[in-house]
Amino acid sequence: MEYRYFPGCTLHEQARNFDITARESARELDIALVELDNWQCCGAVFPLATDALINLVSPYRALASAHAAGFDLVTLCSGCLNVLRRTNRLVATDREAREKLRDFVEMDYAGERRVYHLLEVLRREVTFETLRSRVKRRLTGLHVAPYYGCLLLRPPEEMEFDDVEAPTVMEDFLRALGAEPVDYPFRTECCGAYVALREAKTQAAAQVVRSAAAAGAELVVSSCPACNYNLERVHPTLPVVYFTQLLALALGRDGAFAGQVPDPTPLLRGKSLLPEVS
Amino acid sequence: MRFLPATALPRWLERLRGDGATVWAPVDEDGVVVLRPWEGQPIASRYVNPLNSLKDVLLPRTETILEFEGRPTDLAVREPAPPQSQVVFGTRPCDAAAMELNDRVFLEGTFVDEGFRRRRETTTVLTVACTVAGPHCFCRAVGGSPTAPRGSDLVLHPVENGYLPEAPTSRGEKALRAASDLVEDVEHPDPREAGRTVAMPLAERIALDGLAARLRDHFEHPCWDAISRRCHSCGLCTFVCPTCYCFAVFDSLRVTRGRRQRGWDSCQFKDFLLMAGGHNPRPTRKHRVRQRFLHKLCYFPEAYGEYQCVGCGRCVAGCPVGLHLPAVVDELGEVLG
Amino acid sequence: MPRIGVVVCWCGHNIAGTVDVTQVTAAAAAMPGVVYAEDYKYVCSEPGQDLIRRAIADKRLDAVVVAACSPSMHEATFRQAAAAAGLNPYRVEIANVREQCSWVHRDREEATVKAVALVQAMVAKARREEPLEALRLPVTRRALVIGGGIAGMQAAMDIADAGYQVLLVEREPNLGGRMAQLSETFPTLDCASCILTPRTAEVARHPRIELLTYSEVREVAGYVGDFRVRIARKPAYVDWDRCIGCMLCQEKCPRKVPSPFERDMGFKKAIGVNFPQAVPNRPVIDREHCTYFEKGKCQVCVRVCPVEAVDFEQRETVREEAVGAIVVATGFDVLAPAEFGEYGYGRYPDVIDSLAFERLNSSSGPTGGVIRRPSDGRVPREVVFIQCVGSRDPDRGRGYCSKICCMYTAKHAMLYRHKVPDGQAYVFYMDVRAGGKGYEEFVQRTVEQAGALYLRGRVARVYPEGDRMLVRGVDTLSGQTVEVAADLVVLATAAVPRGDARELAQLLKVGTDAHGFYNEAHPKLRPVETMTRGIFLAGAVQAPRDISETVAQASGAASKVLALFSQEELVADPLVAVVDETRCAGCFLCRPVCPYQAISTRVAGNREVATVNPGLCQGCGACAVACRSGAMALKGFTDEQILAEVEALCLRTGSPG
Amino acid sequence: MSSDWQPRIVGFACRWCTYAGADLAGTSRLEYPATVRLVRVPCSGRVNPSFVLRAFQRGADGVLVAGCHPGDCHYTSGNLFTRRRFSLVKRFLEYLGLEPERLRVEWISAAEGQRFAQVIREMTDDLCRLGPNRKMREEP
Amino acid sequence: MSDIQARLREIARRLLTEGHVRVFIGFGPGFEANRPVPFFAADPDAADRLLLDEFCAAGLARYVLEEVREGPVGLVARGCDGLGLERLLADHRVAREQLYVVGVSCRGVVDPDRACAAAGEEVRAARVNGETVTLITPTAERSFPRSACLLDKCLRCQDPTPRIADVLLGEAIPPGERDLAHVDAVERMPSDERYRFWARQFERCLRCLACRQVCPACNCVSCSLDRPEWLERGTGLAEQFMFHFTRAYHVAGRCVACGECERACPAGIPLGLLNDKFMKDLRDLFGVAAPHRPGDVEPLGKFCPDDPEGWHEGGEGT
Repeated sequence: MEYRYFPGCTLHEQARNFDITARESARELDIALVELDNWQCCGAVFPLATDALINLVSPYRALASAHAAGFDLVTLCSGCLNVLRRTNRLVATDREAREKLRDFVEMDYAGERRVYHLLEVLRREVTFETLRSRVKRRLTGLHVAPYYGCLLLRPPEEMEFDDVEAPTVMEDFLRALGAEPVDYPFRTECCGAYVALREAKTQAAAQVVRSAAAAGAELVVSSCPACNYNLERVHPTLPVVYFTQLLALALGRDGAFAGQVPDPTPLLRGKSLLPEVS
Repeated sequence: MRFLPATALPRWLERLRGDGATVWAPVDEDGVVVLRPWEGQPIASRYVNPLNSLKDVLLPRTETILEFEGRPTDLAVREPAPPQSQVVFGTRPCDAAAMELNDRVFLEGTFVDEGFRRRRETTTVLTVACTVAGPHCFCRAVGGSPTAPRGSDLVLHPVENGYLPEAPTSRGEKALRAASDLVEDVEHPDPREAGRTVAMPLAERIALDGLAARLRDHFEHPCWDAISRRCHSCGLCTFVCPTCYCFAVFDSLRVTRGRRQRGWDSCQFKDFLLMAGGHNPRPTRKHRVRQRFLHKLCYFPEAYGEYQCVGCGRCVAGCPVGLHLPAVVDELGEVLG
Repeated sequence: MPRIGVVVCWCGHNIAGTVDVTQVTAAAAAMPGVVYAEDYKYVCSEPGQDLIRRAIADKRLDAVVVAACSPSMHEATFRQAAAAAGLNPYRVEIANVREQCSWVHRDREEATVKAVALVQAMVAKARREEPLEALRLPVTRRALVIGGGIAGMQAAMDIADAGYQVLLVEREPNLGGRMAQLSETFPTLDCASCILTPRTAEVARHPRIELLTYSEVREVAGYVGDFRVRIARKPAYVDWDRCIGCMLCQEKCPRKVPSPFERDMGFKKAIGVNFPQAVPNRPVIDREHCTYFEKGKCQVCVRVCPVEAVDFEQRETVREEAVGAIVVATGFDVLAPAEFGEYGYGRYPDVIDSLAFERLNSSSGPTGGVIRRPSDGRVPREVVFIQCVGSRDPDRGRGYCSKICCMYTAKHAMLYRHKVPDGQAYVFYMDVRAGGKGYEEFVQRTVEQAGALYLRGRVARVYPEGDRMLVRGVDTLSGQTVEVAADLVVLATAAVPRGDARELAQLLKVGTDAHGFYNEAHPKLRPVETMTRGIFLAGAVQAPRDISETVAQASGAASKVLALFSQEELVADPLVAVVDETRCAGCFLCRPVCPYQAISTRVAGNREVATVNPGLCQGCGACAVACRSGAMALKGFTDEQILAEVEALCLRTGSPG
Repeated sequence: MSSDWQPRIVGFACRWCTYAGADLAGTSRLEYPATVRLVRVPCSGRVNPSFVLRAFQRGADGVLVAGCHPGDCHYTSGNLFTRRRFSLVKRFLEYLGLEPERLRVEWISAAEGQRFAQVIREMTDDLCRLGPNRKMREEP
Repeated sequence: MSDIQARLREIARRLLTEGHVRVFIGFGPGFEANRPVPFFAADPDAADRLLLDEFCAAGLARYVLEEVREGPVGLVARGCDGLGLERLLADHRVAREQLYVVGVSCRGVVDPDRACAAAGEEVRAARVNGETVTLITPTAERSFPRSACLLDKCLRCQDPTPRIADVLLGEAIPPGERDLAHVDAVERMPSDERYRFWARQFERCLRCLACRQVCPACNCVSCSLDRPEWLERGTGLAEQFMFHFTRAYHVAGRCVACGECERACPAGIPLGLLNDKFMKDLRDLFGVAAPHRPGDVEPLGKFCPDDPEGWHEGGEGT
């Protein structure tokens, strides 16, 4: 199983730990994640304007170069997945857009490639049964609230990631690691995204975290740097981590939790889930 | 030796057309050389033989026999106007020979075919001899030759930028007189000699002698099954063949008037012999294919003393599945020994 | 050559005013095959028709062409006149020289030339016609009604009352259908079982209705007047003839099973009936939940049954019946809202659908008519009704409006207020559709008297908060997002076709729409018929509809059946397609274009060839064009006839002589 | 074109809709050129494309194929097959060299008497401009 | 081709010996070099005369119609034959179990006349490899572009490998979409010039019916054009148009573009240009693949509620 890996900007900056734990886990599960050469920012938001093809030049180039290399694409951040997958679909279905992008980027591509999220690779290729057998340290007793947010699921007819109202992939993932997923109604509500960042309006994020806490969650896990940032700031004690950090931890690797606020390490040490510092 | 320069050809044909004759000449239509009534188009020269032969001129694909109008009780019947005189330039010796075979059928014997006779007597055949044989030619195997004068009124032997006309008949002589001022006198070895040395590989491989007799008592021989098995029952071989002359008579009715017409028919069509009531004496390909080749190689020789084939090679080139006279003669040779 | 007579009508001056009828008659006389040509002032009149009859007799005519008004006016008249004189009616053709000639053209010379051409065309067609006999199809004066709900029962009653035999097939062990599950009915709030059960008894007792409950239609062959239907009777494992209906077996049976009739909120026994007043009042054993069939033990019912009616060896029996007409009244189902994760149906017990709320209301329901929450049985202080769950939602549900939910939700709010006087009902709606008689007034009463709070807006999410359900929605009229803490949430889910509606439609060769509702022959003019002659529709099988419309439609369907049975024998138009088997290659390019599936396979000698069922074929002719070899001919409109018409119409020298 | 020459139009009209529409034009006493002559067929689905070529062969200058509007077909799908068949055949006849105006395919319901008359007027004007049809036609 | 030819013979021999098939259809040596002819091996020894080289031009699909009468038939099938068989199966003229199909991927068949013209001398053998064709003549071995050597139908072929083979010799080559640009060229002509073009072609037509008899889509038991009311026997221009219009319309949506009609026509009429026009419009209007992959129902045997009305966008040169 080899893929071209599209990390996305934040995974080289603020979300370094998301990137590192993902690579470690992939290596552990012998999934070859070869970083795409000279990729650029995916644009973070799929433009809704009709003639905004210029914004899709970067995702188009990423897809075309993965195609040139002959491999499908894998990405982690839900924002990147949303942009890449919707660009891929547009190129496959809209002849005019395809030709304009091809002429501009001068690379041939017509939507032949697939764009996967690492969770989808785990579900389809690795399968959660195999993942369960590869876990070295089971995260027993850890109550985790899976948080999907918007961009993984919506718009459903384009993303086709999971059931848009009642997704299960993160729950299955957590169970495979031995953790106990917490069911709370706000796992698919929006975290406030850029509105929260710009105008510090945090009620949306607060509602999510409050609902998770009320449902007994000790930890929130998500797959989007923007969501993590928003969710971390609205609750004093409930830590928010990336799903790959738990995955690395469960596979016996370092969870790269250093420097997070609120800090998940006391909770994990309390449940003797952290590797003993020799 | 008389010599007609190539450049004089159009003027000569224009004169022949001038005194009321329809002049046919080979023209290149989308890559296919076809005999067409000539009105000055460029005349093709690089061809083996045209798609349609003299048969198309003397026994047209569709010919009106008579016209009628009115009610069944008082019917006005008109014969069509007698055909104009015709001059056909560009046929090959094999097509000219073919017409003589057809003359035996349509003009000798108890019944003379009026339509054919009228056309035959008013048609002048200006044959262009062959300097090189086509890949499928085998006229020599059936008694013909690239320069044979048989059936032609005039044989034009092509030489360096011109022709050496030879006039076996008075009609040919008369036609040549129309170009008397264009004809020059020139020294040249007898062009017919060249005809004997033209390479014709196919002809060597066809052994026809004695075949007619041997075929008479092999009507039920199983080889006919194998031979006919690849035939698709289309009518291509019969329609391109200059000696196949079968035709059907049919009426074209338009409520109160109509025409009785005659047109080509093919013994290879499934319903060629379908009779009223549904009986068909030749229902399968075996019957039909055997009939065609026995007619050419056995019945016609018995009736007229020579094979009904002039070796023009059109069936060899045309048949989509390679079921043609040389192949059948070859397979019969192997089987009948 | 057939002897043809041409009669040119003056139609007073309507035709003669613009068309020179004498010249047309003269031209007709000169046409090949015409042995008699006459013109007359009013051919459709009695003396006019006499003229035709005399001409047929005197001139021994084989065909008649009448140049007059449009065939839609008097084709039938002239054909009957000819038939009276012994001429085959289908050898009479009409040249339309009035509506399509004299009335629409001014120039006399042009109109006359066109009239001659039109006559020429009809003469050409007449010369190529052969006599056609109207098809006489036998009529089995017995009707099959599929579905024992209110629609099926009404149709069965109407047909039986008219004196004909009816076979009523119902899949459930008892009659009643969807209506049996309802508590009260809008707008009169009279109790459903009070008006339903007497009707079921009437049907069960009716001398001319044969009741086949717990049975399903497995196969339908044949055509109008002569359908061959195979009906399977599922094993009830109880011999209903011996059983006296004492229901001891149901009482003593130890096995409690969630009852689909009660929307899984109530329980039934492994043996028994769906509800107390069920007709026929006979129990069946639910094989999947009977301990004997699972482990081979128990047999309590066998021991308690006073008449030894329990018979575990019973097998499915299939019988073949001949019927002349079929009424489909299989009703509808409600959408399983599990596809709508946002409402939490199936995850939170206090989120139920409207049908379940009906059962809560029903005195024979699981809570004896007291509205209780499924989670803890408490009487709910606040109930939220959510409308259009799956309806008017083309993306994830159905695009259409289910028509009855606005009314039954208003009813539910009204009933809730009667049973819980201090309770508060909220209704999230988009538009209230109350178009029936007294419907709007009913809804107004619900708002004014029952105090139901109608919030115009959609619900985004329903989720638990403590022991209550928080309903997050929006009130578009005030523009605010609204959050209602409710004890019970009721979803008004979309009305959808039965799960197996498509299979039955294929059996019956009846078309369905994109959702699976059956297609009526014409939405406005033939709402109770289908494209397949002899098969009729009643009730919600055709589209969501309430009880009063259903009953009206059931009587409509019954009247169609009675019209069919009133004829001596079915006269079918002979203008149907026929296959020339000597030319048919068996390629069946014709079959997919037939809207009536009238083309099937027949073995002729060692070959499979096409054959046309004259009962099903309606003579559209699509197959005659799809057939490349010309083996398929449409009688009355054969290729030869139409080509002759075209040729006659193109003749430039239309002049006679 | 000599002023008194009139084009000859052969029309194939489905009896349920277009033929009834033509009758309506009659009962409403509308006026249209006497150039069209209708062949009554049960459904536009009965019109074999080769009928159209036969009309041109025998000297028609224009052909009209008309039936019910899609969705209104008395036999539900007849006109839907007509739509596919004549979508192809119209383009094919033009591909063989026929002028586009010579073949028209229209949906004319039983209530559209006006439209029927209008279509005939338009066709007649077009064909008067084009003149008699020489193509694919047998000698007179 | 030689090792594939050997394996073909071995399969044919086994099928005939074990009685799986009554006859194995393939190619055998013709009277003239480089013109193999369809060959019917009826016994195991005859299997050794089976031949498969770059000159096997004829289509074999039509033969099964006649041959299956006495029993199961084996045959070698290239892409075009495979499509022909699919056509006969879709038209219920033969049953799949009556056929044993030995599939071969074909890279193109050489036209002997074109090859001789290109090489300038007699051609002994040929090898088709990718974009070039190597012609082996008595004096040399030179390679030429495909367009100079191959049959027209092979130059436009998009289906080298049959899809219904029981066994496939050599690896499969995926099918492609046909390029129908040659139809645009005719469409662009003004209508009068287009009419003269077609009148000239049809004037040459002998009505020998070869195009009908070799076509797998024209598999009727009796042809409607044999009936006088549809088509008279005369060869006037009106009848010629009626014949070619009706034949092209009857195969519209059913033609599998095997190209046999064009190859068989003695008068060199570009029949492909007629069939491809229908194919182009079926593709543009109704999304039917070009060439048509026979399914259970032909494109003209079905409809979509929102089918476009193709007669509007008609008009000059579209």
